[in-house]
Amino acid sequence: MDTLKNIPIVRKIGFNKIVLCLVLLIMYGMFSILSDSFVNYNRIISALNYAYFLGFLALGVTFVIGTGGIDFSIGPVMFCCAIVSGQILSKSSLPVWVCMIIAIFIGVVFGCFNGFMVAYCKVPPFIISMASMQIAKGAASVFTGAQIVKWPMAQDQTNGWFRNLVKYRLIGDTPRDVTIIPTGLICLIIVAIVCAVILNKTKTGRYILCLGSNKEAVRLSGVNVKKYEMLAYVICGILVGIASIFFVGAYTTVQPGMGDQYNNEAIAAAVMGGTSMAGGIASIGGTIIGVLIIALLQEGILAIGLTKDYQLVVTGLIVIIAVSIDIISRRKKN
Amino acid sequence: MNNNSIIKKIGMQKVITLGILLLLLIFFSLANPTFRKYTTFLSLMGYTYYIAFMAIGVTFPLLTGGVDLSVGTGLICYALAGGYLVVYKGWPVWLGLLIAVLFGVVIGLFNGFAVAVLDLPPFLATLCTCMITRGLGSICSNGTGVPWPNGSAEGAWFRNLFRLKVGGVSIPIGIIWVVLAVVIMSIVLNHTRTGRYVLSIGSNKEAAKLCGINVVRYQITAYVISGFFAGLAGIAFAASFATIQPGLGAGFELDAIGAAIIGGVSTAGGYGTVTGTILGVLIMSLLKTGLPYIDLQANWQQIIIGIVLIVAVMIDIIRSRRVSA
Amino acid sequence: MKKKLFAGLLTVALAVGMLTGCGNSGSDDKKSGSDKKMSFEIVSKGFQSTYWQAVYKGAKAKADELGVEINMVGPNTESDVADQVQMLNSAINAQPPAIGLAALDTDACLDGIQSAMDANIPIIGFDSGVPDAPEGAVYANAATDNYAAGKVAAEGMYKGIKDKIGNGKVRIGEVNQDATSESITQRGLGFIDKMVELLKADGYKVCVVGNDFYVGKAKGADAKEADADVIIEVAVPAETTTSACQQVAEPVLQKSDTIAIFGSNQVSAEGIVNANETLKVCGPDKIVAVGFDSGSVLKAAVTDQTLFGAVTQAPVSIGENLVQLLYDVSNGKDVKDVDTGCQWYNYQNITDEEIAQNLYD
Amino acid sequence: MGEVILTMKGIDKSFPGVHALNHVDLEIQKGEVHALMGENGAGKSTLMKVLTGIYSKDEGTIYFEGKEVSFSNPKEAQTAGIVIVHQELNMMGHLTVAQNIFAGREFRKGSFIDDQKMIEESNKIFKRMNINIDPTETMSNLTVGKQQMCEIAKAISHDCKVIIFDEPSAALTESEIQELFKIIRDLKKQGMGIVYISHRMDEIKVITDRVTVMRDGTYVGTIITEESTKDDIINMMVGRVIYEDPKTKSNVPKDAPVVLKVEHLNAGKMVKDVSFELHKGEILGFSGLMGAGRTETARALFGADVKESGDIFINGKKVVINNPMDAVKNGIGYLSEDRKRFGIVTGKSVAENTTMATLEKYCKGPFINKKKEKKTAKEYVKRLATKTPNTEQLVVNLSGGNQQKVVIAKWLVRDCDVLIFDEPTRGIDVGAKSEIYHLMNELVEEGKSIIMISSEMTEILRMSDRIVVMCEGRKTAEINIEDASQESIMHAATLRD
Repeated sequence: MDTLKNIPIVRKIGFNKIVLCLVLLIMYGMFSILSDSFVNYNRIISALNYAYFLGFLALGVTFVIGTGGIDFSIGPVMFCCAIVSGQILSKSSLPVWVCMIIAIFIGVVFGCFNGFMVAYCKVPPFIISMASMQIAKGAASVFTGAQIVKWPMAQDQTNGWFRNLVKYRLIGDTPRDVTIIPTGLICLIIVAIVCAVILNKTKTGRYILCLGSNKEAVRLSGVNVKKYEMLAYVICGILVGIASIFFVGAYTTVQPGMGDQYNNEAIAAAVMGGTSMAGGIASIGGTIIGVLIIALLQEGILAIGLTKDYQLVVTGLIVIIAVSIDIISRRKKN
Repeated sequence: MNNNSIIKKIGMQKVITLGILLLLLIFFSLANPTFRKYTTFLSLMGYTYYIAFMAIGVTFPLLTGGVDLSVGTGLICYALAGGYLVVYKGWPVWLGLLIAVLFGVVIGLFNGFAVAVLDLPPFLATLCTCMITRGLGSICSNGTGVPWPNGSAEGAWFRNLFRLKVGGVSIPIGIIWVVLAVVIMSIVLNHTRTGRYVLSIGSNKEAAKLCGINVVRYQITAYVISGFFAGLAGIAFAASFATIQPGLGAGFELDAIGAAIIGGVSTAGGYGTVTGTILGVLIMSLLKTGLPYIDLQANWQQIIIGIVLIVAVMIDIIRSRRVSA
Repeated sequence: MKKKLFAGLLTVALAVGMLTGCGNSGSDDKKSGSDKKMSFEIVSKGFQSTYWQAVYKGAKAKADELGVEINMVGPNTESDVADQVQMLNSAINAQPPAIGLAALDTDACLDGIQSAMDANIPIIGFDSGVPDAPEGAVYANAATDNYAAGKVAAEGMYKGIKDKIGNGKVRIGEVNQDATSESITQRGLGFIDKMVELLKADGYKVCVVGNDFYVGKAKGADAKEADADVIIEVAVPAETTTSACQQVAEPVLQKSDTIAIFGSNQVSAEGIVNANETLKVCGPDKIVAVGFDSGSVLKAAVTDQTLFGAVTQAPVSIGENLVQLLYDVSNGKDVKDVDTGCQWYNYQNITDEEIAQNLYD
Repeated sequence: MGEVILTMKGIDKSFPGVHALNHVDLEIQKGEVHALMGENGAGKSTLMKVLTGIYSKDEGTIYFEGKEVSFSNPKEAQTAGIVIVHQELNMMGHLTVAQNIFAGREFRKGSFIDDQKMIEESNKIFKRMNINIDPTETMSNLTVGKQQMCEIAKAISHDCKVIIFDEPSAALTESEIQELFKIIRDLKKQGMGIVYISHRMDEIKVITDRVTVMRDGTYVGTIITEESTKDDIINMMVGRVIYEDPKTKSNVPKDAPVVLKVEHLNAGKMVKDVSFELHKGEILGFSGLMGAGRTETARALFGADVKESGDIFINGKKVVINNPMDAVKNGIGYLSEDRKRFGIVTGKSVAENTTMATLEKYCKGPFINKKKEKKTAKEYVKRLATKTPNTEQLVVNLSGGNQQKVVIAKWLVRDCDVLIFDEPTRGIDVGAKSEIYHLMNELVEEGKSIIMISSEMTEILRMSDRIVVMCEGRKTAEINIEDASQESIMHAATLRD
């Protein structure tokens, strides 16, 4: 095992990530055996549908966890972004791209608020995100009068184009011969690469991870830690805003008062991928693999005729086991 | 300065909380005359019971410097499991109640094991059990809602545990259980080794270990207490609202944790009281019942509760900053 | 140490395998039995109320009779639109001969419906069906006309409150679980519109207050709140739960001018019954409460006259008709919509066989 | 002397990659104070942790009162009568003094804790120790010294036969140390065996009867204190002779320009009206006892803590320093006393730590030029002779001295004109120590100026050009090195109002 670990490529990618990929493959194999209809291009498309918005959420929360913080408000905030901007879209004649920017802007507002309260007012991140979760839910609901909000369909002449961000329907020889191209995956990968670059190659990312590891030492190095801590939440806010666009791109409608469960899944994906809850260690690649595992799990569990409940149980168990193994192996090392 | 010492003894945070509580009461009573009715008080109590049990329980993990996010989905899960056995399998009600509490204890043990033995961050471990119990609840009941016996049905007696009908008047005797729980857990916290060690662990875990305190055991105990009370909360919830639907409960834990924090439990652990927690609970449930009476649409409640939470924490932070300066 | 890591992760994989494996054999014996059996996918709105269990019971019985398999899934709560979309997609990917669908939100399901059309899988709507579905996607519906069902409730209630109106301002409450799902909003609006119509016919001035959505959509209620004879107050909770419904029902029930209240589905009606447990304001000569659907709580409440009456759909018949339609459509037969109807029931006729067969626990 | 109460024979303990204890022997008699000495990392603490059951031993035997024993946790050791007073304070700040003293073995009435009895017992112990502490006071409200006394009270309250003091004096004022010695002598009279771990040679001479010296996890030897000199012990500890000659003359010209001037600095209780000047090319030593306010002065000056008033001039120009960012901008660097908490970012690499304060220099736009960063890191690893396999090594895996070098490199890269070295050699072995001294001398020759806070008198006398002495938050003396002596500094350090 140790020799395997020392192969340059394995070292470069990280052993843990390779194991996670293996788990992903094993799961795929297992579901293929358990369900006759699982090996199917459309299954992948529909699993990916779920992976897009979850992916952006998880990427966002990865930055926050990197600082040693936590954000429990991402799910409801994502819904709030989608609801408010969707309402504006349907009530005004603004083009859809403006509303997409508004969605991201609302995400940034919440990110700024959370970040400001955590970095400057020193409120524990857990509590402030609890509060902003309530506020996001309530605000979205008040804004629309507790109404469901619908984004335009793909057929919509003027505004439907934004759905091509999520998936592009390539029509072949006959109108029924449709191939779906997962454009959302491309977007997710591009954003993930950008995130990876920010986290690993820029000053911002460096300081975010360093302050997650030892905030006081970074502060005494003359670094504006408050700014960078807040920045992590703002980045998270941007990604939550983007997530909201991909959510409505896949599911069209959003209801106020919802979104809690996506917090848990996004955090679970990030942690599964090797991001440490204590801060300082974060992996974008790992987060993406974690998201894919959850997405595959949810599609697979549906495919074998079970309810989402099983997915929740299994996801919870996987995270507990993955993190325990990580902790035990690190304890052995020291 | 006799006055000051009394305040000091009770704790400033509690005095403030009590003040806010009274202000809210006066405000709602003035704003809407129907709020002053006895029946409103009864329904206020209905919301208080389950939040109170949850919050009393979750105080203990919070005091160890941890947290238990699984109480909300947990209580629904336990009530579903117990109710399913009673309603669909014909088990006697008392056994169903027992199962609900036992289930809570088992999940509490699991949490404690994950936190104390596996050394997982409490956030993460209980986040996972939050997901797991949410799933398990539905699985236990095959995805159906469970209507606990009520009205004149056989087994509906258990609802009298919380609301006894004498003649035409309902008496909220659930208060007795809540008060009893507060008194017992206050004694446990302040006058027994369990409570002392829970506080010690929250204050300085390493030091506690070096004093020869079995840290693992008492950490697990804290989570078991939390699970046990989540089980009781499940029963209280079933008694107040009869029908339990799967998929609920996410977000309930925030009411409980928020109540504890408003009541002065330190999020870092080591400091807090059960009586403070119960004051926080009353504020939470008062907001929940009171706000609809002043003709606020339900969605405003969430915003207001969010703001109240922020204000409570800010007061705490400013206060502790002043103390340390 | 890395060995352990690897071993551990394998354990996870195994755990997954076992859980899913066991679950599979436990839930539906899809794998066992002959593979030649036809297997239909049914996507419902959830299982949380016993109503859906009754639908399932009907469907299952019919499926056994026809010798086909059904796999019925539904999201955890009736608000999880995204979950339902995933379930629909998954159902389509299983490539069944036909799919039954009760859409929480048609727009959200459109993509799925489109892919079903692309894959030539016919869809049969049930419960509230798939309103406004694209042409040619939904072959038939086994559905309740919810707007009409709301009207039935209004007519039933009006009988009980007719005498109480006219002496000063009175209030009629309505608790709707949400303002978003098609079936609830249709029922709610059907009730309001019919009630307004009845009241106006008797010469009263009516106004609708409360939730903006229902206020905006209600027809004909043109009076101002100040000079209306009858106020219809619509309450919508923050969550689709009994406790949240109870929370918003209480203030309405406590208002001194309230004479009647309507809960437009099982959850909200149970919320009203629960609220009444403490308040004790509903019943003969008190507030006229009307529910919807059944279940043990509502049945008991109707029997002891806490509820003046309720409207029941025919869930068992919905289930049966659904499977019949699925079976027919996949055998190439022409299918037509089936209106499964709804009935008014109260303490007098609750035991009638015609009614009782549609009531469930 | 007295009869032997505790014998440890051939104790062996390995951690992954480290042979922490290599067949170590130790023998304690009744009624003696036995010093355990050795450099940091020599294995003293590990040995004591093996003794008290915190670590399990790989080999060897322990005899206590003639019987072979083996403790699997501290509680078992306590019950048997072996108690340790830890170096780091192990208190539960939210609990009261009495609750802390009896933590883990509360008196009970039935299943309830008998707090009243605990308070009474605590009072009895304090009376015996002849100190005045209120047992109902919350622990975190006490001064560090009093907290230490509570720790000792806790040890005494166990009906113990062997007490281990692990660097007890580190946090105490002079008078508190005297009190401690009184207590120790008292315990000695009662026939207890006392193990005393300390680095302070003066104390060893005063209080102990015998000295056992360890080096690199091995047993070097045991000598009788009275019959040996300081140099003997040092030689045993380091295995080579090191002469630490005090500096006799400052090399700083009298007219050297003032680079930093602090006037009337006030910050909390620990910094009261402190003023001083720092000249170019000078090492300004800050001496005083623990808790004299030196670190607090440095932190306030650096902007790490809030200051109430005071002016700071850099090169004659008044500057505003409200936070570390301002300080760094003005060319001040701060090397904290607590390296682990305030110095290094443990989970990050040597290169990342090296460029922590200067990252913008290594950035093209928002991107970090890792090649350039690595080059600089390598350069400083070479210059400071930091022992690390490569610049990607995580700092947490380096030894204390090398960690300190990484922190110094961070400020050297920043090219600060004024460097504050707060206990730069604490927890660092002798070899690395002299390297750091050498480096400091090199820096002042280059024209940098250094403020050096140190609790070690020899260090102050060896390195400083001028010495500021503080006591209880005030500056009590400013002494030129030519006039400085241990006595004069000590006098100023205990000059209270």
